[in-house]
Amino acid sequence: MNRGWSREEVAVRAARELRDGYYVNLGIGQPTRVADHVPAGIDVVVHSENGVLGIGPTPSRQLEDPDLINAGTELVTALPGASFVSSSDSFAMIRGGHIDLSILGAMQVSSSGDLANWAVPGVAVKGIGGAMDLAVGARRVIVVMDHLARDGSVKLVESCTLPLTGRGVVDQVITNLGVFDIAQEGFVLTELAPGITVEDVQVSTGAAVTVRFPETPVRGCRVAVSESCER
Amino acid sequence: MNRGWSREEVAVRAARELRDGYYVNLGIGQPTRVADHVPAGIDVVVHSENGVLGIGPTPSRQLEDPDLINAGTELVTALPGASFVSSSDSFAMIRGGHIDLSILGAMQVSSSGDLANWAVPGVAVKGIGGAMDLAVGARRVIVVMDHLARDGSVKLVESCTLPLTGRGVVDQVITNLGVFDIAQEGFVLTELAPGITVEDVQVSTGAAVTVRFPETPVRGCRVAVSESCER
Amino acid sequence: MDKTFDDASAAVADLPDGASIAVGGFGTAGVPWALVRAVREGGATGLTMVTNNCGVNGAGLALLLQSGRIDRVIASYIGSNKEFARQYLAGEIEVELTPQGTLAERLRAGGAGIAAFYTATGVGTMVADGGVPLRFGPGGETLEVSPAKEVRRFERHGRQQEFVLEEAITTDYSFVRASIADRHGNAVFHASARNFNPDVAMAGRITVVEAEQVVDVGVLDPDSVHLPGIFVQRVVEAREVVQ
Amino acid sequence: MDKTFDDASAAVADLPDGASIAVGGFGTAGVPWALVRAVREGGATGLTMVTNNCGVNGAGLALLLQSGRIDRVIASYIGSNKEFARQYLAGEIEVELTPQGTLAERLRAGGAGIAAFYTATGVGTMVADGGVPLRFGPGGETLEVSPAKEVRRFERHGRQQEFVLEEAITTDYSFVRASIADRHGNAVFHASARNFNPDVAMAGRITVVEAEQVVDVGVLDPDSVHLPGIFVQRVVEAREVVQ
Repeated sequence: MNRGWSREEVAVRAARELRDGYYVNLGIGQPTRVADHVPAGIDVVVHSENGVLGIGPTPSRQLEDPDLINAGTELVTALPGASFVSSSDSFAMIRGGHIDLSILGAMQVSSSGDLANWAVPGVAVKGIGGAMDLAVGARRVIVVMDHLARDGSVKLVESCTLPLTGRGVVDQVITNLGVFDIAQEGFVLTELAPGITVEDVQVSTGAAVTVRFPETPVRGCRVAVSESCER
Repeated sequence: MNRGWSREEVAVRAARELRDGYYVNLGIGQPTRVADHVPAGIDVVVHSENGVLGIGPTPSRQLEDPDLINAGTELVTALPGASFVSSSDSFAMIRGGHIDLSILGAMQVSSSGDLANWAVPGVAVKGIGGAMDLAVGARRVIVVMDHLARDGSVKLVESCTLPLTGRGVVDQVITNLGVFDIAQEGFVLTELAPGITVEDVQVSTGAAVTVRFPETPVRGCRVAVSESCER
Repeated sequence: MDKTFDDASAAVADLPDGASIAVGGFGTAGVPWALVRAVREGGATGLTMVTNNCGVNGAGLALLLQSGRIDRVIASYIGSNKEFARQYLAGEIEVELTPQGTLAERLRAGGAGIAAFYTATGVGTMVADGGVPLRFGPGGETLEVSPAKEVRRFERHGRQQEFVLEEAITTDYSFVRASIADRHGNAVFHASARNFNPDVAMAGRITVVEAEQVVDVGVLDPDSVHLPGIFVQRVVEAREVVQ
Repeated sequence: MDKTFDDASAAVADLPDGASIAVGGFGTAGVPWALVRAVREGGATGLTMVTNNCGVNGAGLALLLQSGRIDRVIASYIGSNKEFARQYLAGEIEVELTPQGTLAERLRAGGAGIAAFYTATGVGTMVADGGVPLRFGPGGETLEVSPAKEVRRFERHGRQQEFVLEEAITTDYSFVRASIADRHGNAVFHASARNFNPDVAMAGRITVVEAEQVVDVGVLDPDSVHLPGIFVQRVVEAREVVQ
């Protein structure tokens, strides 16, 4: 499980998918950490479902405002250019297709881009929250997650066995083992984490994996937590 | 046509239907003038479709603001407690049933409360504007109009011949001849303008008129433009 | 026109058993603590709550749950609210889980006179296809599940897409927490404490605003009112936030 | 991030023939005069306009009508706009007359990802039953009328009522007039000049804001932004109002 990229390295790798001018929504937990690794020269606006557009870093003790939190109920700050809106307006941004990129966690992703991340039968449900809205509404959806579940079961599957959050909604998956596009032919491995082989990926994946590394090594540089990557 | 109440007296009579705390929308033209006759001690908030809640009187030359107009595109003022909203929010007030009373003009009103006030076949259409929204959305709809059309034809009818603005939406009609409730049995005459007889009303109305004057003369005082009426 | 009440208890004194109440707030921001507490101190029971997350552990709506006053909840998230999860799984309450955006839109629709709307959120999931447990039995078995909803194709941005029909929500009461309100009920929120509050306010037949500060009419800038007073029937000052 | 353009012409230079454009404004308040003028000075034709009243006599959109650049209008009101009425009755343009609240809601729905919604407005009228003339022939005969729409019963506030299905509107471009905008496109309106502008902004794939004043990011109070920059792609300063 700890092979390949660390969770922080996955966040760094996901941050390289950000483009200048993007409005992005970062899911609760690991996706939220992507904000800590925005590459230099890239200006993005971070949206939170609870009505904040333009989230900034965690405040210092003196700047804490109990009324200023993100969807994970963590205290945050607002950057210059921020705006506060109601929940219906906030979800109008999501559902109306105005969010360029949503980065979410997942329990399972299928080879046709189905996403399951809200319920496990027999286990106490955590609720739906904004996940279904983001899955369908955002222009592009990237899932960041461990390649295998804690119990060792596969999470990249032919067909989800867990209740769906959205159907055919995921565009890309970034796990500790590598980067996968969801394409016509299913999972397309485009990049491997250091020390990981195609075979490693195949045995840990519950569906066929097509391998198609980019000919030009645009993403070929090594991902490191502390350095951002030249394009 | 000039029998009974003048147009201004009709506006005064309509103003007596206002209750303290009402949110009201006054249609373009004669209904707008009802605002000039709000009885003493009655506090109402006047709404305009173009996104003004809390319209005040016409401004003096120095206070004119080209950005502050009513739905009739007349320059207005905003009273203390006013708020400005978008068109969708403004119509949420109307359509969501938050407007207590809408006072509208009409071409025809039927004995079942159908309202026709937006189109005459063969005559250039003026458009729909907010009339259909107000007709259906306001909790109470009062029509103020001349009892007969300019060509002498009846406007209170069994069944509208003109295209409808709303079906079964009118609660009360105030004309130069008197005041009519729309009830189960159709038009119910509850009050006569001075000098007008029940027969005058009946010959000018295209539907049966039930007469039911209130036993206690709550509305029995003479309507005068310059004096408000004790309840 | 003065919509102010002496205190939160007076503002909810007529709340009957079985009432439906939409409640603003997300996490601990913008929660109408005083009104919720007043309901707890009052006697009303058999309540239906419409709320994003039904309070946090040991505070707000979680206390109403604890005292057994809630029969039914429409919410998007249970999260780490242990009492909410326990009552749901033990079959003590009925829960209608709704995507968060659909919940906000259903409340706004209720307030705006829209009976129902088609959204893409939930298509291809149990939200549209039915099967989300509404009520469990005492043994943990599912007694009732959400029904299948109508799914229909519409063109959007030149592309055919499926949408599911969701119905509006209106409530008997709505509870709102604002930063400042005037005596007409015009209200202003601060930062992310706005959240569901304006949507909730529109959906209620009797909307009660508790504000940190109540000011005279004319103090608020008409361009900066977040919630116009037309959506508000009662106002109460609740300066301290006692969760 | 800087969404500003040098002037209105630069901001609409890529507008193609046949584009659809939603335009804010009501009467003479909040009308994006500079952008409309830039379209007139540009070459685009065969346009579809979504607008409450299609300009006033001899100004704004009425001038675009006059120069024969508009094929189709979705509007609520013709009123005393003589050129609009003339072209409609002469069959030079197609007009879809829509109740004003339905028009605003259709634009908001388009921007909010709602495909369609049920409203009571228009039930029992030609708006729901069909028959509103869309296009007249040269001899004044009606060539095409609006279709009948689906009517369905829903319960609202405990009462069964009929509602008509209305579809959302999205457009290729949207034109907005604001009082102040920053370089991210966050905008603030003044008084009744807000009107359709926020709704229009949400519905456009490319939304252009002309503002009386463009300010740096950070100047506007986040609690007081009426139109968040996420709905805005281009910003241009248009200080003078030249109708």
